[in-house]
Amino acid sequence: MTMLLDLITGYWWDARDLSNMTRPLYEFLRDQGVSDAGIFVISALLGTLAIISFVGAVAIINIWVERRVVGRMQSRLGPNRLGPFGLLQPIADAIKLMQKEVLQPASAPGWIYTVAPIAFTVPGIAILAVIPWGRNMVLANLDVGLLYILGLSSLAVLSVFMAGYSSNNKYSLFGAMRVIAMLVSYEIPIVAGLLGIVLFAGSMNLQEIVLFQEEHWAFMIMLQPLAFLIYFFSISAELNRTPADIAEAESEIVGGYHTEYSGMKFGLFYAAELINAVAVSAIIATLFLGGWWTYKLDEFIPGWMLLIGKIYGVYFIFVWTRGTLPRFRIDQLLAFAWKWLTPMALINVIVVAAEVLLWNETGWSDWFWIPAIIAINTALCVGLIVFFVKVFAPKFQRFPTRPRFYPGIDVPSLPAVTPPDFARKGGPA
Amino acid sequence: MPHPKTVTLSGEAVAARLRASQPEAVRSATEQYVVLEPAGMYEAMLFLRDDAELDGKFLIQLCSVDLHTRMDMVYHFASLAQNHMFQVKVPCDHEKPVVQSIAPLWAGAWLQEREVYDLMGVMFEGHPSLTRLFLWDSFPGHPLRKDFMSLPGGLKPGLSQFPKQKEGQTGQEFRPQRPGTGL
Amino acid sequence: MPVKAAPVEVNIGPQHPSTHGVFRMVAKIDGERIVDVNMIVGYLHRSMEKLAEERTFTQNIPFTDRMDYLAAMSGNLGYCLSVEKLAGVEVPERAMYLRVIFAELQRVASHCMATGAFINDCGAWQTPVMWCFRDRERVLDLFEMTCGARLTTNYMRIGGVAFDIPDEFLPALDKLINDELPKAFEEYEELIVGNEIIMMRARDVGVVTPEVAINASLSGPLLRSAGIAWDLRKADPYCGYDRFKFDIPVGYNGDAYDRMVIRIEEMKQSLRIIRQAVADLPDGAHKTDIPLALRPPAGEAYSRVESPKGELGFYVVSDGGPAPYRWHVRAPSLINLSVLREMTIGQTISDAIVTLGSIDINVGELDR
Amino acid sequence: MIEDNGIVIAFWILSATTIACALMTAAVRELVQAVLFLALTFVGAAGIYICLSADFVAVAQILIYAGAVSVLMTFAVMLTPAADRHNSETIFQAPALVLSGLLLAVIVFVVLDTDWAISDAGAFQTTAASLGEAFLKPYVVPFEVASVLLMVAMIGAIVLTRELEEDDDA
Repeated sequence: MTMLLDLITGYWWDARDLSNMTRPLYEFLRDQGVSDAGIFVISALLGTLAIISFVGAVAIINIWVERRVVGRMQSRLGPNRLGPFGLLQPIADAIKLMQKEVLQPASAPGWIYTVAPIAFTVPGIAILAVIPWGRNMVLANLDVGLLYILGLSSLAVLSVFMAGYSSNNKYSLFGAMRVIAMLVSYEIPIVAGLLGIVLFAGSMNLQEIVLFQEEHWAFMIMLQPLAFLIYFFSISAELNRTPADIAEAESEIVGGYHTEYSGMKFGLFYAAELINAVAVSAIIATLFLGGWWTYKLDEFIPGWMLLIGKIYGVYFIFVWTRGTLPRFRIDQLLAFAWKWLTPMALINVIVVAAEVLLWNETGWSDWFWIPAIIAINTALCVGLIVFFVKVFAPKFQRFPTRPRFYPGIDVPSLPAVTPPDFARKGGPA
Repeated sequence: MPHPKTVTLSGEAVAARLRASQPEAVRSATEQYVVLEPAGMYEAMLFLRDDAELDGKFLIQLCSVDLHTRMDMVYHFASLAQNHMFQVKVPCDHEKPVVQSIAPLWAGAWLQEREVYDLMGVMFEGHPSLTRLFLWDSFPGHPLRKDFMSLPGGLKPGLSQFPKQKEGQTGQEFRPQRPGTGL
Repeated sequence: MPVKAAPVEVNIGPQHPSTHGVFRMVAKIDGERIVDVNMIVGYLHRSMEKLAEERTFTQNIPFTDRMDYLAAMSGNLGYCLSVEKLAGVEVPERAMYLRVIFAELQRVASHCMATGAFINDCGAWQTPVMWCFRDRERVLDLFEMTCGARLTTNYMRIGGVAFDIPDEFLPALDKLINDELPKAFEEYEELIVGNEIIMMRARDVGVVTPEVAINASLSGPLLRSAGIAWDLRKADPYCGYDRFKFDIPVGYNGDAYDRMVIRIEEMKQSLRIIRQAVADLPDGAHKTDIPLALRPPAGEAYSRVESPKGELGFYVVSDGGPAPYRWHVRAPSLINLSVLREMTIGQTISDAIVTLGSIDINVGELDR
Repeated sequence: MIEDNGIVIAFWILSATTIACALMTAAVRELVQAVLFLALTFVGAAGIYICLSADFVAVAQILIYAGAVSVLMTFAVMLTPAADRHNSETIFQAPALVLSGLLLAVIVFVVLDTDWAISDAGAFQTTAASLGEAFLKPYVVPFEVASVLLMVAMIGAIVLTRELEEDDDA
């Protein structure tokens, strides 16, 4: 076993870390007399190409995954005609969308309308650039990777606003306004929730965060269960997925910001939604689930495969919530951000800061601190949620969920009322 | 105590009760229904609604019938608490049908009166917004009236004989069909 | 310095995912709040009341299918009862029981549809609607088995029902009402009744008080949600409903949530009625022979049934001819909308959609 | 060689974009479009920060200015009641022109007057950590004063926009 490992370690065919492949490339280019800067440019382009092709593949596959999984949840089959298990359905969809005529509202500001779907697609792709796929396998090892992710995800919301505003449609404008209101509210719990991770890892570099988890032999979700819940809910609000898909709320405002889009422009929105979901899943997998590192498992299975597995695990939860949950109303959603998630995230940050301080000052070993922190933070998570539910949960007038039953008719003799005032002034204006 | 099964109050009983307070309101009464004077119908309806015995708080439905010479507004009232119902009719002119609106008394009459106006052309005095309900505003005429689109050749609206019925047949020759037997 | 904006007019419908057909609400909105609602109906108006005056009494039965196409059996039943009352036709015992069975099955199917669509209006992404469709399809399979049609059944006849049930019907019905549907209702209860999001969305939304409910002639689950135990099957029993034991579920608050819960409970009560009806199903003819050329005596009759939407009444006037002289339908879908304005003003646009979904209108019946 | 050239090319592209977008911000008649151009300007400035290897400042620029501030501005524009959403002719045009001309003159003067010496301190390894140290050690008082100022501004905004009568939505 070890011999086999030694045999492949570090050579270009060692698929556990695809960055090994760059070494023969580097040597080949150096022999050809290309300067270091040229090699840098070429490898950066190759890495970008890899990310973009991954994104393309993901967009195609996820259409099938989402429709198929949701179909199963809805006790129907999902696409199953085209190709084996309907796998070619996304391609047929794409061809159909490309052939369709792109209609544009006549009075819409044209350039915003056109730019919006493109601007919506870019952040999802760009976020994937800083995700570490293996020990050396990261395209852009930014020191401020976490901030970069946050900044880009807020840009995506701006493009949603552009789409809604430029469509010159009331439903779209509603979607745009809702997106803006939601962004203003949910940015705070997202940032405050992720602060705990930064405090633990002592860095905003995603690779450093993964290495922290490896060093201390614990997934961040164990250390930060509350932050995980907060981030998961907040980001599903930013992603416009149920239970927070108020920006495109099909049953209320038809399609929200993309009501007026057709053809491949709509297709871009559709694909970008899936790409963003995968990008967010990748962030969650990296920050909370150990990224490419998984308890020695990454020595046998390539880390990037583990990461993709984790990404799809998280993505499945996104699809699951979408297939299951109804939608909040916008005021409830905003109240949830301000009254529940923000205080919870701030309390979490304070507790984490105290823990990190004690950890550094006492100098006791990890074998004491990691289980202690896991215990404290799990208790904090459960305790806070129970406390908030007990204290702040909405109180309804009366709360029976069962109707009364009468074996016969029972009508109290009610006083006569004059009809409400509306009837007097009613009718079309 | 409500009746176990809905009792249909006879028109005479309702008329007697109504005459006790408003002698002028009732024009005539039969076993099935009461006919009210159109002039004082609003007050009569108010009495029907608020009277403890009649207790017609629930307006089941209202509609109109075109009788060629006059229009009849037909109202069905019920008391849910006592579980009885009764029927009231208000006649009005055929050419210029106008009755008083009861929408200020029952919220449920609001849409139904608009429907009657739309399809029958009955005008309701005091209705908050008497506009067409189903048809568009410029629709010519009121389609449920019997004289809507007078038919040529002396034909009358309605069905005068059964389909496929020929001269000399009474219509009784047609028997119910039995599926699968060819009969 | 309060922020005030000029109200915006938004058309909800006639082409909108949540208006349950071609129904149109013109809402004046201040931000997300509704200031004023005006409803515009008639997109599906086919003037059935006029058409019926040119057709014989029997030929009018298919019209009643196409009114409330989600509850065709109830429409058939109500119309046939009114003509029978007018013409004095007696109905055999077996036909009465079959009518009860099919009307209650239809209630289950219609309430399934209403519940699923309502949760969909609350924002669930098609899943409840699909689940409810699954159970509705099982009921429609039985309709197809009996009368060959699934949606527009045209099953009831003046004097009975069109066909007797086939041999394989009762085992299939037994499987449905004792095994499949109770399991499905348990699923609904687990998923829907205790769901906090649905409670937040539907509690205290679209509230009607009992006084207003009676004043506005509301009926069906809308009236019962306001706390009034009024069900025509109890209050004015037709088709021998007084022989069956069942309870009227009644809500507390008169809000959208209560209506949904009442519908789920009513489906269970319907199964109870069907079980009793199947147990007592007598033998005999399924139909009285009446002349096809039915000429009821001159007169008028009003008869009403408890359709899934509410009180479905038929007012028939005959002049002794082969066709009704006048035929008026008391459509619960239309009359239940009387207080839509009052229910929605002051709510958000999302709540208006939920309110409309909880009223459970059917545009085919609304516009006729 | 190529490093230097690359930086120069990137600088010129970014500068051109930033200035063009800034000009468009002033030139476009529709306020929402102006805000969108402003967001692009912020993004261009962030690119220039990256050229200066100030990655923390660059990302913070995108997060706060392009992401949050421009969104807030759109929010404010959309909420403006009954206001004309287009830049119309006003009497303030002439003073604004004079003021911006003066500002330009000051900036040009400062640019020409400054002795642009190149620091030999070298780049920071991690700018984020250095910035954090700077905020919490030498500049802690200005930092806290700024946060207090923001707090006051927020409370003032809440007080100003609060309706006096009890609002029905909690």
